[in-house]
Amino acid sequence: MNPHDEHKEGIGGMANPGRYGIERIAYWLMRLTGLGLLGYFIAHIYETSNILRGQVGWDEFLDLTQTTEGHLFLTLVIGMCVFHTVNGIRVMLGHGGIGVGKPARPDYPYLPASQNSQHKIGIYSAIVLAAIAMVYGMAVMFGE
Amino acid sequence: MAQTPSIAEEKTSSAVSSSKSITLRIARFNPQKDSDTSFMEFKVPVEKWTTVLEAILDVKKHFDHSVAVRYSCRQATCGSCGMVINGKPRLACFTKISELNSDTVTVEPMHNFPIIRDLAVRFDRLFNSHHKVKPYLIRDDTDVSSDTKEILQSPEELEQFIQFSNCIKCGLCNSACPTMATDSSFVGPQALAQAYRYVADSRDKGKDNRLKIIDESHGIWRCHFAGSCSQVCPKGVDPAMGIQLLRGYMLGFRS
Amino acid sequence: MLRLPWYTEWLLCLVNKMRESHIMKIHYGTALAAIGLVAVHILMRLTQGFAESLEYESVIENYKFLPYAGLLEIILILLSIHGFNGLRVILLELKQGRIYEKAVSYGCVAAMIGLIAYGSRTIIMVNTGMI
Amino acid sequence: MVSSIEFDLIICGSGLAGLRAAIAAAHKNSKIKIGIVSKLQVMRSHSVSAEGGTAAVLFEDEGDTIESHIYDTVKGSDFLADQDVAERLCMEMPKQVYQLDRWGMPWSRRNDGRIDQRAFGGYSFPRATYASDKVGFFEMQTLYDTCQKYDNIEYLNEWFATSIIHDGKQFMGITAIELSSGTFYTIKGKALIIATGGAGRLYSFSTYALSSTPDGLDMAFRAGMALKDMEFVQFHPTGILPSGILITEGARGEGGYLLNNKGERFMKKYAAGKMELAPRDIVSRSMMTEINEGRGFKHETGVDCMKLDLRHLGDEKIKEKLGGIREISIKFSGIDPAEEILDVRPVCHYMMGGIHTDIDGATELKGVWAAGEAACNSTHGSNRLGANSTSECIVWGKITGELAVDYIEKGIPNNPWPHHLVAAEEKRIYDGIFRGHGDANPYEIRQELTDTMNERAYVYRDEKNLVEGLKKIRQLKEQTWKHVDDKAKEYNTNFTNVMELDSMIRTAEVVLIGAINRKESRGAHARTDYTKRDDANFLHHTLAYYDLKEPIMKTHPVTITKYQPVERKY
Ligand SMILES: Cc1cc2nc3c(=O)[nH]c(=O)nc-3n(C[C@H](O)[C@H](O)[C@H](O)COP(=O)(O)OP(=O)(O)OC[C@H]3O[C@@H](n4cnc5c(N)ncnc54)[C@H](O)[C@@H]3O)c2cc1C
Ligand code: HEM
Ligand code: SF4
Ligand code: F3S
Ligand code: FES
Repeated sequence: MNPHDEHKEGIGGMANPGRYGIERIAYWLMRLTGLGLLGYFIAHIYETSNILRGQVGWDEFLDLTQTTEGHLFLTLVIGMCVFHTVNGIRVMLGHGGIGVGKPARPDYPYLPASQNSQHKIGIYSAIVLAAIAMVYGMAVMFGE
Repeated sequence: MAQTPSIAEEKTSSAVSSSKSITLRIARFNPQKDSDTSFMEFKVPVEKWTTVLEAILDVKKHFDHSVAVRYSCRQATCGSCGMVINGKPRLACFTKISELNSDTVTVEPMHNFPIIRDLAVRFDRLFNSHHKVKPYLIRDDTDVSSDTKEILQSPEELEQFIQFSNCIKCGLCNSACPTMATDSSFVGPQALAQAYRYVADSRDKGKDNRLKIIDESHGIWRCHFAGSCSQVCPKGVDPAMGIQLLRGYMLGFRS
Repeated sequence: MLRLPWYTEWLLCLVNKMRESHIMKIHYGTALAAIGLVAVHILMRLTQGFAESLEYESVIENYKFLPYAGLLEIILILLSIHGFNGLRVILLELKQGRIYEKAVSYGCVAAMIGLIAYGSRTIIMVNTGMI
Repeated sequence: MVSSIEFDLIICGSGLAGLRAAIAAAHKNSKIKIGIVSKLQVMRSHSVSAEGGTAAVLFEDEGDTIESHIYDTVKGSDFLADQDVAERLCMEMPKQVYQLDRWGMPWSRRNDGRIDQRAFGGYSFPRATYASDKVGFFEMQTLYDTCQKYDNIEYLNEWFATSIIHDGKQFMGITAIELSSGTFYTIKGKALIIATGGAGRLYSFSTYALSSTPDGLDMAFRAGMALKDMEFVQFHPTGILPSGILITEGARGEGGYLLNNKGERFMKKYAAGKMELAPRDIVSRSMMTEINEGRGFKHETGVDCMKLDLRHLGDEKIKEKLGGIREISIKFSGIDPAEEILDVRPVCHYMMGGIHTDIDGATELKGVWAAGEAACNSTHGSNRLGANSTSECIVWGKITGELAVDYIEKGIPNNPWPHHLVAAEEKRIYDGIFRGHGDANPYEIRQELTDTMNERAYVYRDEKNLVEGLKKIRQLKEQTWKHVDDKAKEYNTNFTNVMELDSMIRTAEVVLIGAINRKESRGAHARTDYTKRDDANFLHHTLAYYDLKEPIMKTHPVTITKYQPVERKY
């Protein structure tokens, strides 16, 4: 089919950080972190299943992950987890209609009440908390 | 009697002094003929109040009669002229060249709508989605008899939905929405905002009916509160708010 | 090869009939519940000291502590549901079509059940001392 | 073979009148197939631009009367209205306002929950029912949305109707081009309602949508129906500069002042009783007199203008009741009406004239009705009062919709289809226009035409200018503009633009000839060489019939029931 038939913007248009502000960044960070966490979760289940291989098998596998790369990866997972959780709470509140503003006569120039500072603060906090958690995680893992 | 001078004459006589010109890049594409979009460039004179639509019509008038573009009211009430201007969905008649702060203005057809030709896109899907959410008052006594009076409604009750009533069906929101960018079955912010408009009307009794309609796999749940719809809406409708409030009913936060 | 448990068919049928709002309520519910439980899970690791908690002995010990194993099982179920439903949502929005959408739904439910089954196997086997 | 589709009822035009007719018909009989043919997407019709109000008597308990609405309308018309028609309008309207309410119209409300009304020009009671200052937009939305309830309405979005097909006795169908594909169609039907709106784009300074060209009027004209009272063109006092977009009369209804360069509310000289809320023809003339006598302003574009002061209304009231014009003036003119004074000038706003119909909206051709601004059932005579037009659209939309269904239900003789007429129409538009040749730029011809109308047939008129104007139009007609450079089929607006121009030239001629013939001043038609109303010679309607060379002009009597013409003073 001719791509112009539908003229959908596609995945590229979905990301689009420049045009639609921090809300759009939160949107795709949420997606990426969700997918990332799912990936990690599956890997984690597999990782723990190595316990069934007994002490040797477990230690063997543990050695594979206790590397600098492994720790960096875990740091990332911590960041993803914190962002996804905090932003997830924000999103759930929003989806429930909380903090999205009240309907009112709009006056030109129209500033959409749903794109308000509460939610922006929520997004920034998610990012900042994720960053803090990552630093803390690094301190724990590399600090030994 | 002193006749009034021609307005057109006066316009041209003053235009010379103050006008500057910009480059207008228009996306050209006819799916029946061309294999891909190309851009044509035109130098057009602009005043501080010249709108993008006026610039396009200037091109159509003087340089190339064949530019396909939809327009009518030229005052941001009919919803015809949505297009992507310098990368963002906007109304051409409601965007002044001067506010774009750029010597080059690029106009493209709206995303997420099939192209008919050049800047004109098909709206069938938007109209169908709008139709689907039953955008009318649902109640038993919609017909009047000789002694019918109004259904009382306080200004506060009116305030609950009037903002969503401002929708001109321009489709900019659907063009900006990230879900729409890949999901061609999504009902979209335009229709969802209209579902809310009627649900929130104190005269309406069709809430459950409508909530059921949008509760499907490509319904309201495909909105992730990205908010782009509200950011581009030229009429202050704020579909993102309407959608979340609607979902509030479904999650039991509101009744 | 992993064999799907007998209740798969039944679950698929249920999922097929569910309203999207029910699914999404479950999505939010699982997320909310997971917040608390995952916090406990991680805190327990941290209180034991991160490196020590990963020692073979301590891991086995943890698994054999029934409440903790239960916690792990619940987290496993909640996050599998949440995660694979999230994946389903993303895939559903990426591309449309009857067959594709069916495949996505069933695929995600199947993967979810598969992961739960696989994770449960570890928990049960360690907990009952089958290693 | 020409592609062909079929409906029972064809409604051409999807403004307030067209949509109201569709609902009336669909509601009356859910079996008949209704097709709404519109050259725009249905909900984009010009009616969305109506701002100020819809007139109806709602507060009889507070002193308003239907009788007063009728008399205001007749007096406003300078006694050229058919009084039985005006009566029908005023009697029917209250019910229609409540009907819209029940369909979801977001009328503005009083604190007690009742529908609010505001003052409007020429009325002796505040009876313009409003919804902020977007009345037409909300009405269109309400009607379009209500249409969604009916499964027997089909929407032919962006179909350009080109001609009416009949066998001399009764209506048979229309021809139209589907814009998106460029396909030429015949649409067969048993009945037709023409609701193609006004022709205000005949003037370059105009409040109308760019699509408001007379192609619908011209279609009926060519099919043998008469155009009535076309010389009466309404100039609204307050078109904002430089765009010409309307600043609603509601702005004055809410208390706005018109000022001259001495800072005076000059209306006290011309209509002391009503001041800024005198009927539009009077206010527009007063403004032009002030300008002509040197008490106007110059806008930065060099155009003469007057000032409209809303500052004393305060920011909150402006936001609440005039939000739309606030948006328009901030955006398009860079002026916040709460802080600065607006530059305004009389602007082409309404066509009192249109397709000649009787009180039921029936035209002279069996099976064809006309409603809304395209029709002239003579409600408005020589000057329409503000807020009476949307009312007219709604009332006659309903009436014609129902009558057309009655007509269809009675059964229509199955006469042979006049193939030759379709062939002739195809030849006219494809050989005559699409494949035409020449080097005159049709867009420039259109500009010249509208400039000429602005210059020669504006608020004040005289013999010399009108005759000059007519000469100029005929010169333009002779030039070689009948060609379409865009050869593609799909979405060819170049083609429709040239067809629009074709209809504009013919209609402009009718306007000018009517104006030349009417040697008196009445309502919106103000001649500086015949400054008095002349009931002895001109208390009649003008009719124009199509002929190859030039229109054939006739007259038609005015229906007077209760109110004998008296001098019109405010
Ligand atoms: C700026 C402005 C403000 C106004 N405000 C008020 C007000 O406050 N109160 C009031 O009472 N009145 C007002 N009026 C007048 C009123 O809006 C119009 O008279 C009325 O809307 C006309 O409606 P209509 O249904 O007759 O036609 P329109 O709304 O003009 O619609 C015409 C229809 O015909 C279709 N059409 C035309 N030609 C063709 C063709 N060849 N083939 C197919 N379709 C065709 C068009 O697509 C369109 O759908 C205002 C007018 C203007 C210009
Ligand atoms: C424990 C805290 C968590 C919370 C509060 C949470 C919350 C949410 C919420 C509210 C959404 C919906 C977003 C939307 O519809 O816009 C979501 C989506 C998602 N979640 Fe979680 N989640 C959590 C943990 C996880 C974990 C651990 C995983 C991985 C297994 C995960 C995987 C996903 C995926 C894949 C999505 C879909 C992405 C999207 O739609 O944007 N989540 N989460
Ligand atoms: S909600 Fe706003 S952007 Fe979307 S169609 Fe309506 S007016 Fe346009
Ligand atoms: S942009 Fe799309 S995701 Fe939701 S908030 Fe608006 S509909
Ligand atoms: S032309 Fe009507 S919205 Fe732009």
